[in-house]
Amino acid sequence: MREVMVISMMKKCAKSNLTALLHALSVYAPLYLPVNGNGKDTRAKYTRYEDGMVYSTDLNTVRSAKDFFFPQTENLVNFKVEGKNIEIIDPRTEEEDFILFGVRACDFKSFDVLDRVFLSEPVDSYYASRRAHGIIFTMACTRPAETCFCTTFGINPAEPAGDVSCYMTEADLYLDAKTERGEAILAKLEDLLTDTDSTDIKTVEDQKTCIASRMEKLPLAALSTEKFGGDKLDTLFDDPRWESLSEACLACGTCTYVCPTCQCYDIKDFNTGHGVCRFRYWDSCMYSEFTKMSAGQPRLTQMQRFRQRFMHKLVYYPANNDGLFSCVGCGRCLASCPISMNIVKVMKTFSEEVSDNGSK
Amino acid sequence: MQVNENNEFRPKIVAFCCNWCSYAGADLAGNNRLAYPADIKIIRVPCSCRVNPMFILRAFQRGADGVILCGCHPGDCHYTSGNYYTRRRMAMLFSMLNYLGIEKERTRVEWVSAAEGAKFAATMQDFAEKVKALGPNKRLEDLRCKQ
Amino acid sequence: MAANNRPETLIPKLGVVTDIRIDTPDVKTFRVVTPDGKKAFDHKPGQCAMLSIPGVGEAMFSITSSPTNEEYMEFSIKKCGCLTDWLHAMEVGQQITIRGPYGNAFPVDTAFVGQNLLFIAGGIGLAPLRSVINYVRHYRDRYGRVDIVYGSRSMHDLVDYEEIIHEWCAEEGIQVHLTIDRAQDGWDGHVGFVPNYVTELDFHPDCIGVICGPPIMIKFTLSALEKMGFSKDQVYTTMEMRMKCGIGKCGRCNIGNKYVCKDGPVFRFDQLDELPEEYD
Amino acid sequence: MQTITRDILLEKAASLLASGTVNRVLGWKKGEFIYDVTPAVFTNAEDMYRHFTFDCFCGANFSKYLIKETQKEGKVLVFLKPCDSYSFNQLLTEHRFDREKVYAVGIPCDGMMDASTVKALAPEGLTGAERNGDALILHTLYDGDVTVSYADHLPDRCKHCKSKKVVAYDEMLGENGEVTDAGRFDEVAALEAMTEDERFAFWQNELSRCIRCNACRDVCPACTCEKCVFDNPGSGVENKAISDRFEEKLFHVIRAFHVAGRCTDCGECSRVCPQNIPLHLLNRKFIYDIDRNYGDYMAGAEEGSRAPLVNYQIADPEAGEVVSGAGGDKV
Repeated sequence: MREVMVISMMKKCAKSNLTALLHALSVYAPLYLPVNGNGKDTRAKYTRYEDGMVYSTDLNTVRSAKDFFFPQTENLVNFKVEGKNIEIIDPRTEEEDFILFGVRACDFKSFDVLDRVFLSEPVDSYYASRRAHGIIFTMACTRPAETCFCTTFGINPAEPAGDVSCYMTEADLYLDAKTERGEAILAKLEDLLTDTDSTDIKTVEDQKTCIASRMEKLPLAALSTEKFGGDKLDTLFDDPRWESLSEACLACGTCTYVCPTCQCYDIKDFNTGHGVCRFRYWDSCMYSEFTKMSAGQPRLTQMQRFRQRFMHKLVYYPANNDGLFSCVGCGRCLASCPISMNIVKVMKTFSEEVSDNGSK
Repeated sequence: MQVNENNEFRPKIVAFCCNWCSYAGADLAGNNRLAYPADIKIIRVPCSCRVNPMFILRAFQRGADGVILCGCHPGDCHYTSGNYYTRRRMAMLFSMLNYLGIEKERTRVEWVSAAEGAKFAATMQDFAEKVKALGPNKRLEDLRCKQ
Repeated sequence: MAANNRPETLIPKLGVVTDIRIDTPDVKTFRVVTPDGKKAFDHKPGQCAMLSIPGVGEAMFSITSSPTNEEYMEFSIKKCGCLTDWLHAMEVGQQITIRGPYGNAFPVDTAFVGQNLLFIAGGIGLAPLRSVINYVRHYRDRYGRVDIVYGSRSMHDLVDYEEIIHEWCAEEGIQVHLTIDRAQDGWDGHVGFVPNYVTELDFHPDCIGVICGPPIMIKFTLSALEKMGFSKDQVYTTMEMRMKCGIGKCGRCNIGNKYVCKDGPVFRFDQLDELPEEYD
Repeated sequence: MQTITRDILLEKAASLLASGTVNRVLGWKKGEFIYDVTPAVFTNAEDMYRHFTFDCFCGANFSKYLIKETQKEGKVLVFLKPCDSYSFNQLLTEHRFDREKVYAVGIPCDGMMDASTVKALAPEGLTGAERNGDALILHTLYDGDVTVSYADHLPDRCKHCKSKKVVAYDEMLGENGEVTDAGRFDEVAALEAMTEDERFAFWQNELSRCIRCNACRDVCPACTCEKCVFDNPGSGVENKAISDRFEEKLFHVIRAFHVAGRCTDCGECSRVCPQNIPLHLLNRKFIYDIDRNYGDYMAGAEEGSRAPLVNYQIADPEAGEVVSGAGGDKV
């Protein structure tokens, strides 16, 4: 979306100053960052920063960062109905800048995937407005998990991009502005930042090298997209293996809802008793009612619905978007599917030659 | 919730009344000119057993501050046993709501016969006062329904 | 107000229903204008619009009036669900909301120009074709011979019967072939299903075919045409899918790499062949 | 006690397939990692030798799959852990599948790990795990091998196991256990002892994480309605989205109520919740309340028993007088 600057002017902040830095950022604009939960679920989730909160170094949040640009529920328009007359009210208020801190490379790439949907003509102005006001601080992944496979989709977790790319080491946080807006915000934090020297640059470069070697050793490092892409419709659509892959699918929407790139939604009216609000909310192609209409139901089986989700990510989307896949390898669906069926298993299955008497 | 001229909180209360006993009891209260709070909205149901948990929750969601369910006395159900089921169901539901942190006094089951006009009025009076003392229901309302 | 000045396509405009015509026992045609009496927006033949009643729902309908009508838009709507029930219960003067136009259109200014045209419709399937037919009538000299085959369950289920009889049939260079499924008192026209009638009429494949109707009718009509020598790239249809946003984003009408609301609803049969076989 | 291993189950399945007793086997298929096993239907022994797995990560309850499986031709073999057998009985009570089309093999269980529990022990890079008695050895990417106590780190449903007794089977492998009831209401009682405000804060924090993915409903062996009210556009509650403050609570309260008296406390809802919401605490509350007020009842313990919420006694306590354990309430 924004021009990427070529020259980098990396800054550094001692980790002992991290709290002060977060505070300063939160003064500049509302700040959202991963914070560990305090209930039964202690995993990280994006939380609006308040003083006293601690940045979570968890690899990734349970829910993806797409929430900030494409929230789960959103009021589109309100109506007042009186007799035969209708009044149409746009409920939106002026959007303000906000900061997203600690976005991983995979999630950042997911914004690009979403942009191609929501910012293509006709532009979705709800999304566009939030996108224009979001300032993104990304964070390099020093300890990628076994479920990570972002490199399969050409994402480099050591170069997470955004407005400012961050690198955390034992002692310091390095901030590398990647856009003019990133530069501007770092300039406002001058008091807390120091310039970097060649030793610092080496430290960061070493971290990048370390990340690269760690990525290579991950169990899913060899996962390939070779068998997929916009031109693979004929080879994949009628493959009998969809049946066995989808046989245990519960038809819940977990994979869709934790996915940073799933963007299907539904629109519904809610009668509040004093008006009608028309809202949109995440929907899932895994649900049986997704395509149901008064004239009939085109996708009758869970196999068809299951196939739609993966075909969309691996074939249909790339066909429309210069080969870009609609998956960023964040691994959330691997960790959360109730029956542990996921895109990796689908990709691996189709990457195997047909074996096992042709059906398994 | 509503507020009157004096800025005083007036609870909105939904009363599900069985057609055969409690609704007739409410009728009798009216005929006898027994006063009970005007904020009580009666919904007539064929049997107290008709009320499923969704009704109760929807009432709260749409802004009720208290929900009371009235039926025939145990043993007097027009359909023999409907209110016995009601008794178990509502006991369980209300206990669950309390478990979620909803004040016990916001929910009640009361048996009111067709002859008990006075009991109906007194029950409603008492219930309304208890709910009023608790203040508006904020824990179960749907924010979209706020005026 | 909107945070920016860009018009938001998901926010509809107001429309007023100024006329309701009862076409058949379950089809009514609604005339819609803006509150100040104008046409809500311009459209091309084959395009659709989202109509809604706040609190009931929103759905996609094809615009049945021709773009050459500059005063109002018409929608022929069959009663078959929650929203359409509500629309059928409306009275004149009711406000509704409208947004659009959505989708592509029939290539009336490109591929159709100078060609003979064969329109084949079944039941409410006439609705999207009526817009094209009237457009073609308006610019009559741009096109060659026009044949219209239209069939329905009974004579009472023929949509736009008055217009067909009094205007289309009366126009030179237009051949109208009507049929109904079963014989009926008062009907002296053809009796039989549309695909069979098309076979009987035995059209020469020197024209462009446009089919719209129930899936089963489309299927058999297409194979009837193919037997007569039509190739798939000279036959068009218009598709129906569940749609919510109308702008190719909500994912509902996605089939293959196409979105019916944006890339359709008008497809040539050879284009449909390139899509996964999910829908008949 | 005989330890049930993959080989024992494989051998059993192979012989039943070979003898023609069954033509399919409902089993666990190994995944990419140690914890991501998927329920699968096997039709031949060869496939099973390649893909079938059985270890301490095979927690999925198969009973609900029987509804779909018994609609097919032939008999299916299913392995039932104690938990699963209660659901099995409950589904039979509700006439959800044909018993004749199932060959049930009971297997003892001493608690199953699940993905989110084991991942929490090694959040960054868990490449493998082995169990050796009570020692669970986790192989991690960055911290080497980590050894923890298996029993201490089991998910809640297994830590507070209701029963180790398989209550329905055609054949039992290994030794059957006994009903245990290891303090499974302790946590409910702890919540009950809080004040209303504290309880509200607790549930607000937990339930507000809900993303309405419906996984809890879709996995639940008691949720077998042909069409769920939450999928019915005419119900007024068809809403796959969270919306403001109450919608997700309404969903969970109604769902828990709908399965009250029929819930076998298998804990699948909490296992599958992507947001780690302790949903079993809602179900256990109902079970606890039913036990205290209407007499002990365990859904699925025996086939054909009448669920307490479709039953009554004349002497039942009034709604205002039930024992609900609300000790911490305002006086």
